[in-house]
Amino acid sequence: MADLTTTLGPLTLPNPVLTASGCAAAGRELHQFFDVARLGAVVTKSIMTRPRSGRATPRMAETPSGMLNSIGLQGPGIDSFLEHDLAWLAEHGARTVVSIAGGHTDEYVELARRLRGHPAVSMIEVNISCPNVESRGQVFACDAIASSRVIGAVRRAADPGQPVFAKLSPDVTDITLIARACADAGADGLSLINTLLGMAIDTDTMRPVLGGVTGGLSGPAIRPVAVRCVWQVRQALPHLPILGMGGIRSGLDALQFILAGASAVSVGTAVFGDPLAPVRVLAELDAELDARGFGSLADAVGFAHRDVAALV
Amino acid sequence: MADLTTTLGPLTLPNPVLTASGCAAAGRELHQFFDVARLGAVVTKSIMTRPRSGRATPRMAETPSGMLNSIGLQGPGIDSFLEHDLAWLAEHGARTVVSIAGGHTDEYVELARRLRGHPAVSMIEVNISCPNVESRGQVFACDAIASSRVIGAVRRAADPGQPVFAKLSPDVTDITLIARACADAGADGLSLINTLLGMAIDTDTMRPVLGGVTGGLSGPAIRPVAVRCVWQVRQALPHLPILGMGGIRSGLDALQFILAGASAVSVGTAVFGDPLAPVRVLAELDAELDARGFGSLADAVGFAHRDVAALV
Amino acid sequence: MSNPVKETAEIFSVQKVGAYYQFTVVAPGIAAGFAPGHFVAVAVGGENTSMILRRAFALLGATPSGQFAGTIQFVVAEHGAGTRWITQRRAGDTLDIVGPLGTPFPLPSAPSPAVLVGGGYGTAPLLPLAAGLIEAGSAVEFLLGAATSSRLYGELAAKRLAGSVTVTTDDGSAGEKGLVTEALPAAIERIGAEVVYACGPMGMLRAVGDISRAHAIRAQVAVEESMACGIGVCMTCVLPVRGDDGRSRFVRSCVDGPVFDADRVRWADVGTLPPDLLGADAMGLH
Amino acid sequence: MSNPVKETAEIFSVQKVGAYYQFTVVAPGIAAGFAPGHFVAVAVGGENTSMILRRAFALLGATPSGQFAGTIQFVVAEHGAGTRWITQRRAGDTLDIVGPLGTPFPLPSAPSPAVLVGGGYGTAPLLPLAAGLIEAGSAVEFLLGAATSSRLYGELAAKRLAGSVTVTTDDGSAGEKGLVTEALPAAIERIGAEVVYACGPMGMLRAVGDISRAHAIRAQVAVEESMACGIGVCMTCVLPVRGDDGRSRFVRSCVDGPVFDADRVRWADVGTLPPDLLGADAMGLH
Ligand SMILES: Cc1cc2nc3c(=O)[nH]c(=O)nc-3n(C[C@H](O)[C@H](O)[C@H](O)COP(=O)(O)OP(=O)(O)OC[C@H]3O[C@@H](n4cnc5c(N)ncnc54)[C@H](O)[C@@H]3O)c2cc1C
Ligand SMILES: Cc1cc2nc3c(=O)[nH]c(=O)nc-3n(C[C@H](O)[C@H](O)[C@H](O)COP(=O)(O)OP(=O)(O)OC[C@H]3O[C@@H](n4cnc5c(N)ncnc54)[C@H](O)[C@@H]3O)c2cc1C
Ligand SMILES: Cc1cc2nc3c(=O)[nH]c(=O)nc-3n(C[C@H](O)[C@H](O)[C@H](O)COP(=O)(O)O)c2cc1C
Ligand SMILES: Cc1cc2nc3c(=O)[nH]c(=O)nc-3n(C[C@H](O)[C@H](O)[C@H](O)COP(=O)(O)O)c2cc1C
Ligand code: FES
Ligand code: FES
Repeated sequence: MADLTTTLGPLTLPNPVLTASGCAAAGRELHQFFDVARLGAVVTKSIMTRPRSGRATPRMAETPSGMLNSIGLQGPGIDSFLEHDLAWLAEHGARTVVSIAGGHTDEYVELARRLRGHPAVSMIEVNISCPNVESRGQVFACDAIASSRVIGAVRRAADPGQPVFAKLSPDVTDITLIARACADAGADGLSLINTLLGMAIDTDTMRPVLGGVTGGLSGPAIRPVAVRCVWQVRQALPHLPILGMGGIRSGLDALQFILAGASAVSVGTAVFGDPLAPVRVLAELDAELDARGFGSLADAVGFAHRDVAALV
Repeated sequence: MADLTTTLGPLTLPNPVLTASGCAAAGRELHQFFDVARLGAVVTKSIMTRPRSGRATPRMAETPSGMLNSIGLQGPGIDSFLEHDLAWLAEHGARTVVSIAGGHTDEYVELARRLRGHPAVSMIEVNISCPNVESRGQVFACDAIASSRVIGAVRRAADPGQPVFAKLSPDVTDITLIARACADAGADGLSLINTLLGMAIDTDTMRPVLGGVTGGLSGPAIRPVAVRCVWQVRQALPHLPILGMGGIRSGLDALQFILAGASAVSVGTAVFGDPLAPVRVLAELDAELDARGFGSLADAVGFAHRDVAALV
Repeated sequence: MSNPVKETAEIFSVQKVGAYYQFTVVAPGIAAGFAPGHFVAVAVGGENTSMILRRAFALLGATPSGQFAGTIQFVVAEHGAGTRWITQRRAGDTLDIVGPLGTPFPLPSAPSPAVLVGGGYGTAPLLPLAAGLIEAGSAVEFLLGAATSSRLYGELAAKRLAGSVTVTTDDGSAGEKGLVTEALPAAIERIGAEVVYACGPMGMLRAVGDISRAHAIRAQVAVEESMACGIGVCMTCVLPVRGDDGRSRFVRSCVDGPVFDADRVRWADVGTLPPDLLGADAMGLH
Repeated sequence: MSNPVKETAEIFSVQKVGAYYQFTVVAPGIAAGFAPGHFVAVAVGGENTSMILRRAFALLGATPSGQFAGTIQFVVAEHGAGTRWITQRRAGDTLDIVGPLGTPFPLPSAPSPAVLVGGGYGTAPLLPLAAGLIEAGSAVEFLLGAATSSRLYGELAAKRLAGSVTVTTDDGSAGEKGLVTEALPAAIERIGAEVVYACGPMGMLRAVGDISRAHAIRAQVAVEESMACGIGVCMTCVLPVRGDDGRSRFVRSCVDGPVFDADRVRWADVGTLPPDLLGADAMGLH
């Protein structure tokens, strides 16, 4: 049995399979199917300072091997999150990665401060792939300067014991530029990738399906883009820890991300098709590592880069 | 029966369904299955000035509802193309859109010059989504300035009777910026979209599947991204003609692109699954337009934008 | 709410009933937790499918394990690619099912006359409800409606349970011509209804709510909203609902529903973002 | 090369033969154009599948339309998800097939003794070839090899056609222990072979080419390279091949192959970009 422990910067996790923000709420619902404390960690839905309604429905559309969502970051706000969700997670012994989102840099800072000293908080994932009010709706993650400003501010404000990961959008010309900017700003690692911006038109109503017109594309359809992003960032920043996600549904899918350079993976949309996906992926990944003679998960991280000349 | 004629700028086509560059070679092979002159036009494989071997195999990997290719623009060069392929197309009465590609702006200009005055050439599609030697491998289409330089030069050099369309890559932070730059440089229209950069790792060899390491992702998996790009560019440049493509496999898929703002569509990867896809999509689109009471294809172009407030 | 389970359920039988397909599948775990109003989420397309999301179906009933392993029943109307795939399954095939899901119909504490309004296949979950109500001493009257006779469901079963059944079809091909809700006021008055239960298209549920309110009685309605997960983690299935505190919120119909008090649902605002909704102000910022 | 067609072919029969599945399907259009060495491209996964590309299979044979509609035969080895789907089809199901594809085996102008070397299911296309050669007066000897006995194919059919058949298995579980190519030199000398035909794994084909060259005779070999389209439009199936003009090019194995003169294929360079290849210099630029 391979040693599945992994590290995300200073944080050590018992295994490399986590949930994906927005696909597991705060763990309570999945706990009906399996003990969420069995996972490397639970990544929570991006939380903001104040309650947020989210967008009008329809909020989803199924696409070939994928789906579009335009939730619009619905959430109860940090107060309710700390009181109910974080408390529940702590009670159930689940390692927790809290995803935070904001419209302004100072909103992110306030969230980071509110999380300081919380024993149940193992790590902070900074969702900078959401619309940035300051640059007329452009997402932070599409702009190296805006990204580094947020990450730097969060790193300074956050509990030093809590690693800060920047979650990047793939919808950029060169993801390694954004990655480097976040690393330089103090990010302890990167979560790759958030959804791709997409859209579907209902050929009966002949209007956009989603209330929000465009939405985030996720699921197996985007996996090749996600693996490419992990590969490119690993090539550019070989020592920066990566939490990889995007269409993972099996142990072999997860192994692709590990070989590309991810030290851990998140399982998101696959949960909708199989509520037990996270623990199934963990078991399958364990078996696939054994079958290939890896003594530990760590040995497999970035293994596909061996003797591949650094690419132009 | 809806009037299927459509226009791509100054060019009028009998119907809106074309092949996609690189998915129909120069029409000869598909002609075994259906008369290629029945299509709106045949878009040929991107041709360059000199013969080009293309990349090492493996050059393909199947992905969920999609595929990756790393052909690397294999082709015989413009001389052989003019002598054999263009001649064959002219002989068989097929309207032809010649796709051109280059490493430098002057290579594009030379190709445009070679095509001047050719009766069989209805239009030029400028593939600026290929690696640009000048900016160390970055693709032209990811850089508004490089894109507008190429498009401007091609527009000036090309036969005034041949519309020049710029084919854009979706792998950019804001595709409307590149679109505007190309329009300002004189592009008669835009071909949206080329493939997404992706990658797959073989979990047995534990190395990249593709000889070229990364490749272009195409097929139904990328359709939501393609429709979003057509929608955004239509919103930003409502009067610029758009040739839409990306995962089209049925009449309803094509209708989504038309409603989003495309005046014509290209059917690419679907040909591999069904060599008759282009003529089948044409017949299905015709029936879907009738079923919705559209008197003409033109009436449906951009119909999904009606009473949708211009978005932020 | 009992814990939902994921089961590989063998199809025991598939019967064509009018325009619908009635499935009986062996699913002891789900059957054990069943209550009228629960639904299940069924995976579609089989191995290597491009359809990655489950489809939801209200439970028609369940027979707990006894001499044989427990079974559940649901009714499938072909709508799109996923339901079409399900209708092509045969006895002996297996289905991957998660359930029981959602919050079931609340039952009255004391016997109280009830009118049950089923639209199309919407009658399915009302049948086990009626059985429970009758067993608890409540008088039950059924109203069954559909666009046309082939899209009616459960008339016979309803008759066997509740004696009087009023049938309406929009095109008059069966029963009275007209909307099922047109027969509701008379039915309420006839049995002195204290509660109305309904399941069917959203428009019908809204009308049931209005009419019930006009008669100062509650209406418990089972809604349908597009669902990606069905288990409460994705937030795609929300409806604008007035809370006990009077404040309106986007509420998950897959866990807090699908059964809602019709009065609480802001029917006119479904598909919009009402500005007074909790947290709507935060959206303005972006 | 006759025009390929796309046919919806009903499966007449599926027979398990060792580790393989032998399909007979009704496909009159494809059967009419068949010649040994042709292959077909079969769609997999059915409606709404996530597998969008066809899988290629060499034709085992074809019976042109006569009293009954023409049929074709091919042999499927389960490899990955697509071939697994095919092996789960049953008689009466239909398959969407395009063919006949590729350039078939070139037949000698005059009768000439030939050795036919089949690796695993690679024997399949050699059987109709042998029949044609024998009919044209050529003496034929078969060499059949496989990793293990269950992965051999066509021993009986080969014996019926050509009398003497030499069988080898890497693990010795059938026939002589060792590689099939080890038996080739003796076979060539035994019948004074003037040509060798082969189909099987690429490594085996390379060895057949080397041994044939050592005996100054030609080897026509049917290769396998990953194919996205199978009809010559995508350029994914290329191999580095020396042209008549001595210059090497990337050549499409789906239209200019799958049968090649082994001498022309630059086996050592498969999967690489040889710098002397036509147009390789242009790649350096990028
Ligand atoms: C709580 C609940 C109970 C239901 N009970 C029944 C029942 O008993 N019998 C029955 O036949 N149908 C029932 N439905 C509707 C059924 O789930 C949809 O018809 C089905 O999901 C459509 O899937 P499709 O693949 O046929 O259509 P597609 O249009 O291909 O579906 C594409 C996606 O949109 C979703 N979707 C599309 N239409 C609907 C819809 N009307 N409601 C919900 N999701 C939709 C699908 O789930 C899928 O994710 C119920 C729905 C809900 C939410
Ligand atoms: C000209 C030709 C003739 C062939 N004849 C036969 C035959 O008679 N019987 C038989 O069982 N198989 C034959 N094969 C191999 C067969 O096509 C592959 O085993 C099959 O495509 C693998 O698909 P899969 O879905 O099982 O595997 P997957 O790994 O899921 O396939 C994924 C993708 O890669 C391609 N691919 C994977 N492996 C191969 C391979 N070895 N060769 C070609 N493409 C591959 C598939 O076509 C598919 O597009 C032939 C291949 C070629 C090119
Ligand atoms: C319904 C839904 C809601 C999501 N919400 C969030 C979110 O709140 N914050 C975030 O960073 N990512 C969010 N994501 C993105 C996922 O965390 C993940 O990055 C992406 O979906 C790719 O992984 P997957 O294909 O496994 O889902 C959401 C995805 C989905 C499908
Ligand atoms: C095998 C292959 C080769 C391609 N070659 C080219 C090319 O030479 N020039 C080009 O502009 N686009 C090329 N493309 C991109 C297609 O023209 C098209 O833009 C893209 O594949 C999306 O459409 P589709 O999903 O219908 O294939 C190629 C695509 C594939 C799959
Ligand atoms: S369907 Fe996912 S929360 Fe209700
Ligand atoms: S497989 Fe497409 S060209 Fe050969």
